[in-house]
Amino acid sequence: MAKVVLQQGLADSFTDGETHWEIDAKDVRALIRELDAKFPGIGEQLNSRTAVAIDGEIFQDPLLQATPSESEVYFLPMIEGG
Amino acid sequence: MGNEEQQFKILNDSTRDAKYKWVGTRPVRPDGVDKVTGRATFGADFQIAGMLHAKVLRSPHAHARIVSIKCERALALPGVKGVITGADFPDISPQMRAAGESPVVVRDLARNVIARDKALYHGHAVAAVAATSPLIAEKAAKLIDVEYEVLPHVMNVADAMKDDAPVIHEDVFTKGVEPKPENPSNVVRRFEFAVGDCDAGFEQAEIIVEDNYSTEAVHQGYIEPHAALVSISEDDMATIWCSSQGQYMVRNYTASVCGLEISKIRVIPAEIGGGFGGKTTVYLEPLGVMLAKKTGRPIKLVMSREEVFRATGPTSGGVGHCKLGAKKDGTIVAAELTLKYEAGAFPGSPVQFGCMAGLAPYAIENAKAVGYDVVVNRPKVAAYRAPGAPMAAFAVESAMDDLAKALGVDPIELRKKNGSKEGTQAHYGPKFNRIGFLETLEAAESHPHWNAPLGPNQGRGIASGFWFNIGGNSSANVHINEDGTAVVVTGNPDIGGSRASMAMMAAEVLGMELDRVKPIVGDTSQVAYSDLTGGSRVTFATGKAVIEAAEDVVRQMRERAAKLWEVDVDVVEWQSGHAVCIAGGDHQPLSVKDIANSAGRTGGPISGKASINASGAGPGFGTHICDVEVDPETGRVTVVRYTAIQDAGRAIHPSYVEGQMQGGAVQGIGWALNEEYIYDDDGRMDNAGFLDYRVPVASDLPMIDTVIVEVPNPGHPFGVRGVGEVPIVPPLAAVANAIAAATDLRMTDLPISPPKLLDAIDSK
Amino acid sequence: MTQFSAPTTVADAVACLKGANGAGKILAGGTDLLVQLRAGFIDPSHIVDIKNIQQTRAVVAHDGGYRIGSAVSGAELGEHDEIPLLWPGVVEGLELIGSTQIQGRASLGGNLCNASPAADSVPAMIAARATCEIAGPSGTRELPVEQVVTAPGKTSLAPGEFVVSFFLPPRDPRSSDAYLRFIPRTEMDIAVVGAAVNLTLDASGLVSEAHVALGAVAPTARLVPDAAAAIVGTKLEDEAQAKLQAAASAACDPINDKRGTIEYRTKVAGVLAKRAAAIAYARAGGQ
Amino acid sequence: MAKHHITTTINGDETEFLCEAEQTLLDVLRDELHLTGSKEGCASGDCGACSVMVNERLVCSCLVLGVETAGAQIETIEGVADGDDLHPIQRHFLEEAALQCGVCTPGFVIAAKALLERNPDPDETEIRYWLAGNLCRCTGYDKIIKAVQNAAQEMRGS
Repeated sequence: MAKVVLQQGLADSFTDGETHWEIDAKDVRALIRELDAKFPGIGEQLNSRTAVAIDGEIFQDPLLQATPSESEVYFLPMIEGG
Repeated sequence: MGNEEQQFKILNDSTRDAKYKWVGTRPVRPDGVDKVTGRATFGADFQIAGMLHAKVLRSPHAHARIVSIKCERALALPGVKGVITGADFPDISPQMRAAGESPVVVRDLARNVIARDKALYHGHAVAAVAATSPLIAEKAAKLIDVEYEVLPHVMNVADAMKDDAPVIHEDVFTKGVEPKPENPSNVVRRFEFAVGDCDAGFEQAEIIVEDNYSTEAVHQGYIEPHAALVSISEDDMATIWCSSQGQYMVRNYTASVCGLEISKIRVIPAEIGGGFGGKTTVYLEPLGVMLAKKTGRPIKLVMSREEVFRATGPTSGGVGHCKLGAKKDGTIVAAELTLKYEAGAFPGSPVQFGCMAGLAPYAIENAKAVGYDVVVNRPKVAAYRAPGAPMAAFAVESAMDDLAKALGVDPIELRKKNGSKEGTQAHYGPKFNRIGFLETLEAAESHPHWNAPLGPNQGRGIASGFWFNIGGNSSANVHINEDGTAVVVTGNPDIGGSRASMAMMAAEVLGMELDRVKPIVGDTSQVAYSDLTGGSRVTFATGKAVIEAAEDVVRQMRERAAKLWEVDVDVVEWQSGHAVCIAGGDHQPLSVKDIANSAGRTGGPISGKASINASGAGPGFGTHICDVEVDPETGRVTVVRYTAIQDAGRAIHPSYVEGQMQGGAVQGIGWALNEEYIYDDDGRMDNAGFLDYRVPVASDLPMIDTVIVEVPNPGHPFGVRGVGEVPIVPPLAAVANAIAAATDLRMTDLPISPPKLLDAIDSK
Repeated sequence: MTQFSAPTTVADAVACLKGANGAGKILAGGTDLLVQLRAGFIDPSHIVDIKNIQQTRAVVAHDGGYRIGSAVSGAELGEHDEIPLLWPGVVEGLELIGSTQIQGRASLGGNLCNASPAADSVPAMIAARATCEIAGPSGTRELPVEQVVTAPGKTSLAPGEFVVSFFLPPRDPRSSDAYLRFIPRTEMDIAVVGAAVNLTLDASGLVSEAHVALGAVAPTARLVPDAAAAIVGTKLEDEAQAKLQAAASAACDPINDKRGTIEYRTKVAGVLAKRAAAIAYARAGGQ
Repeated sequence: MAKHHITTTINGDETEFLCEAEQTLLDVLRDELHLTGSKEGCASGDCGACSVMVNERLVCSCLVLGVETAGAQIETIEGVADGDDLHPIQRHFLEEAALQCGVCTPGFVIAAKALLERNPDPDETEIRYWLAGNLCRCTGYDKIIKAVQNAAQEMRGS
């Protein structure tokens, strides 16, 4: 089970404030599918070019990145830069 | 540390890692000679037979409905060949997002390129005219008759957030708040990032400091104004020569705005005369495409400096509030940061990055950052070096200084006690991997600058800063030429010496002499897609692509040698630029040249390529020490000594790492002391030139000392971390903290200009 | 289409200007004219380059003083053998205008006739009691420098007139001058406040004559007789300095703009006048 | 009135061009003569990217009219190197990494050369004030100052 954490802003809009889950999914795509099944509509939001931090490492716009059991997964805004 | 391997080091020429031939050395950059002799071709340097010169007509009002545009008088001027307005562009649905790296709303992008129904800021493009000379185009622009209905304007966050503020966009309803608003607003979105329970945290606190802060919009101030040349062939293929931070970005955005397929546009990158984030979007290129279509002639557009200031992205000004709560032992138990940033005329300030970056240097159990993205009648902001972070750090690092004072502890000690390290959970979510923040603090503490004596009216300040650094999409091709030299082609404009580091990394992998490796910035048809040059990603991410492509070439060369020797490839090793057979036998090592010579007979030309979405960019931290002297009778602040310390992970070319640190520090000093957008009561920019938009000049500054700390990034083969963004984050507070030390005055509003400081001194 | 002429005599220049019927512009160093041209603020029918007229380029001893051509640049004046020793304040005023590059072009006449209240060379010229020779359709006339500029952007020159040269009067020994300005950076800015002090000492080291002029604190650069009176008969003791500072501040009638506030300009004018006086005093040999 | 026919000497070569009265020397160099090494950063004399020498004076070519240069001796960045031999200032700019984007570099090279021809041993403050009219937004000036100091040392033969 990956530990999945959502930021408050998204949680307010989609999950009635809930921010923490444990989800069994092999990769980011599967994890987003699971979340979307629970909270319809959130999948589109999470798929629209967000960044995901998996165990501290930030991936810009990932889909197939593995989310191993016990990993910590955070959805973040895609980081831009100058 | 005993006999354990040292965890980090301070880079100097004697501590360079000897296992590398090129990494960590300081060769002359490959494009350097062209740049010192004037041969290098920048955006405005292209000419093409038959080209016309175009000039943009810009709104004289901050906010106005465009009632009508009449072009007859302009078109009647001899030499004028065509005029375009917003009506010449496709109307774009609000849902459309640009392809590529960031989810840009194409309709906003298009309407920033040229106004449609309303002009939203002083300088907003309203029409463009092409003529046979720049002088005629300029005269013609004045003959375009635009009727405006002037609307009330709103210039700053405080005014824009008022209930009765004039609304800039009727279709913007604040997102991220409950209940969902029923009326349109200038507040585009509320962001929140939190960990723990802030209220409970502040209850535990024994000492609390808090203050309000404000910063003014500042411009990137690149010396080269935007320029583009567009030519459209008979088969509707557009070629664009221009200076930008990303040729694919230009292609993609221009295609989206003009309603073209990406395959119909080829973008040839010019040398870029500075960007700092300001050239991460398009302004002129779509106008050029439409004028070229209309006139059937190539179109050249060059902005004046005034246009650069009035119409291109500065970064946000805004207001902030920071509250820190600590135990008497110095443990920070709660932090709250609120930021409200001007986005300019369209949504999209970097406030969320400010919320994330501001508190990132500290491990705080209960932390919350709230941000508001607010539209105002100013040019749409563009990225500027660590977008959003310097303003946030100004608040947090000023408050840290106040907290150290309130606690009676050394400001470095306070930062060390609370500093983020490996395993710290950032308030925006993830845990940090190996990072080098504490190491920069240790380097600061042991630097002679920190304990050097100060003169009268002088004070010393310290501040730290963070930037995420990013990876992303990058492509690279490495070709071995017939004579055994190599060409490295990447898709990233070289804005500060990246060709040197690309060639060095390729030469390192290939084991070749550096002067036999030629780096090229390819056009959009020569190498696959790459995200733009920005976010301190090129040396890291494009470097990774170059390393992979070079490794691909090494693999192929080993295979070719194996074929020539009739041995298994597994017994062929690559050593110092040679294929070496380790299975014995009479096989003389083969050089790249030897293998290249016989490439045709062993399977054809040798070429490696890599296209990757790089992850593992290591976060960057820096700590700056600043000494100022204050003239108590005039309020003038002189920076008398400055030291910038930063974890670079691994410096590929230390001189260019130092250059990033020095340049970022000086931009931050300008931001702190003198740079600002000044508007009159009608919302017109009053200082659109280098005379009154005061970037630092050589005589304003001391030498900027640098200390490169190397805590290698485990996510990169050589340990590289991005270095370009971090150095602009600490200076705002470093300067303010030094002024506080010199005057015992906490200046919370930037810029700390002489009138402001003198007023504070006299009111003390 | 704009015409261009580069006459070699004062008479030809006057004729060119007359032909332009008031729509002509004088070009000397060009450092203001070209910026205005480029920005579209002006659209002259005729540009008259006066740099080929010998009198506008010469620095010559004359009547015990010096006559300085109106097109002489800061760099040229700074390289002169005598002027920087006699009139260091005048030279530093002109040399403070812009960068090294601007120094190679910007002229004394242009700085005056551009009629900016913040012109750096003007307070020192006024404090120096300099006059200028003006040529025009009805001949030439000599006018004190402070009577040339009448308002921001406006001069008392009649259509067709232009400044040919300046005259710096004979210099008593034990005299000197100084000019200081305040700008936010160290270079490249327009003065927020400028202060010039020109003084002469008697044998005992007392100030026997003084002239104080301020720039950027009123519609035109102005003489401040009260400030001068505050130091005459003194050795710039603390009390005299304080009086000078107060008198200078009291003479200010500035505006708020992007470069400074009324309060700031008023305060700093006093500070700079005080500091400039101390420099001029030391240069004149005072102790 | 037709365009003005001007004859000058540019980098040692007699050069003729036609220009309008309003065209600046910078416009002429870039647009008429295709000498694009001099850059336009501001067109108001505030950035120094267009620095050239006219009759041995350092000036901003954006603040000189083309028509004014009849008979003048002009030196631009294109004339600083002697063929493939870089001027010591150019070489030290490369060795010190005194450029990042490089768009201000031609102006700095011209201005620094003018300084060292006049003062072979300037101190740091003199260098900084002499170059205050040349803006660089990339480097923070540090490495530029060092490059000029090193070039000065080499040129003095010490």
